[in-house]
Amino acid sequence: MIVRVRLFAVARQLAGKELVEVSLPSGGTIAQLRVALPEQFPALAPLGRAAMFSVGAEYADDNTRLAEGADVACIPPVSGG
Amino acid sequence: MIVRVRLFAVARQLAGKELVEVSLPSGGTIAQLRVALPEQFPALAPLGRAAMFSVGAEYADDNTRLAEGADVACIPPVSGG
Amino acid sequence: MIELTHRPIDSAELLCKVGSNQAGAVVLFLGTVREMTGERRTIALDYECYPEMAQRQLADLEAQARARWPIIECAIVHRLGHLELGEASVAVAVSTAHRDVAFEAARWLIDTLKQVVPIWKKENWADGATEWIHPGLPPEAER
Amino acid sequence: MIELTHRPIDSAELLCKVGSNQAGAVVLFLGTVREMTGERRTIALDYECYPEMAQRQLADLEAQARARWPIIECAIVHRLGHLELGEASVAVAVSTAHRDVAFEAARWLIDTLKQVVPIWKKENWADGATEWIHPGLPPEAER
Repeated sequence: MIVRVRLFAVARQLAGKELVEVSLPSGGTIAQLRVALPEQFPALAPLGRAAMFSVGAEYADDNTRLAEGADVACIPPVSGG
Repeated sequence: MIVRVRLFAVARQLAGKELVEVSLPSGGTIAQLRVALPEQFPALAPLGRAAMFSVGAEYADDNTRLAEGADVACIPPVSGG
Repeated sequence: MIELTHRPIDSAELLCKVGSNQAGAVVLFLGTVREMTGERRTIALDYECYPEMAQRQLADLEAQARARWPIIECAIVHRLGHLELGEASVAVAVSTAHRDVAFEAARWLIDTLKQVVPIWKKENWADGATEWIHPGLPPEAER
Repeated sequence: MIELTHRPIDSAELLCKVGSNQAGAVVLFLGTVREMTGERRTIALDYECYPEMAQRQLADLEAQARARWPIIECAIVHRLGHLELGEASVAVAVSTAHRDVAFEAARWLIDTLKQVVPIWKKENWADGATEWIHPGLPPEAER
């Protein structure tokens, strides 16, 4: 399946776009997305394991299963305040 | 000697005046003033030992010696803020 | 900067005064006139002070805080006279490079001000009674 | 009350919003754009956020704080876009009956906001470089 992942801040800058489409096995998890993202978009490798992910605008842990069309975002370490 | 003592808040209210003149032995201390004040102005007895005293607009301890004409005030427990 | 004033405290002006390009954090504390004390209703407060001594004590508080923490700007203002519900009786504003220090210094300043500065408040209770407040003295009724 | 805004933060308005006759204490925290970070000079910051999620996270922070402390009013505002030196990027204002809670809740809100809300700042360094700030990631130069 294809999962569209929104990118912010340095992630967007590294990828050069706001949204990337990542191929994942059907029913794949955030943990699998974590591995697939830098494989399919090597520019994002510098994020390492520091980025979090959200699904439906809420933080999602590594076990969260993804569906095609899910609202997924990559959340690099935040620096608001 | 005579020491003039400024009164504030409930002390002024109890005494019914802003300033009282207290007789003290020459070279008397704040400790002696503490005893003399309610003796000579029984209306001030409710202050008990809770009041502090100042000399020259600074807190003064019980050992501080007073001179005639000293700028003395009775400082009941404060409640600013 | 310290001030004893009979006029309403202008918080926006204080925030301007402590603002700085070197500051990453500003903490402002306001003490405001609260209606209820336990079950008892206040309609207004009156504050008085021993002016010369309160001025010195406030200046000393600012100096002590500056000696203890890397404060950029500091403002302490206490209102005097008659205050209605909701009005600010005291304001402490501190600017610092980092927020830990701003919180710590502002907290210390208001705590210490309440312990040492010769300022007193008189409650104007809703039942018509008035009462000078002196922590540690028994309530007027029992004196 | 929470807000994400591209306009300058109006602290006086926030203080009005959290004011209450039931409050004895108000604590306002402002985060402001600091010129120096160690030896490095900033000329401006740019903030961006993930809007839907930042909004939710801020609302959740307010709800958590209200569940944990007896807060009367609470306002959290984060600025977005381009900020000059000295401008406020974030404001947290809390009113409570007593000051302990106001200090504690305001401190917790800003600490937690900085950890969890998806907002990011980009430094515009005086040497012309720009850099997204991501605590825990190596500086851009070393990536």
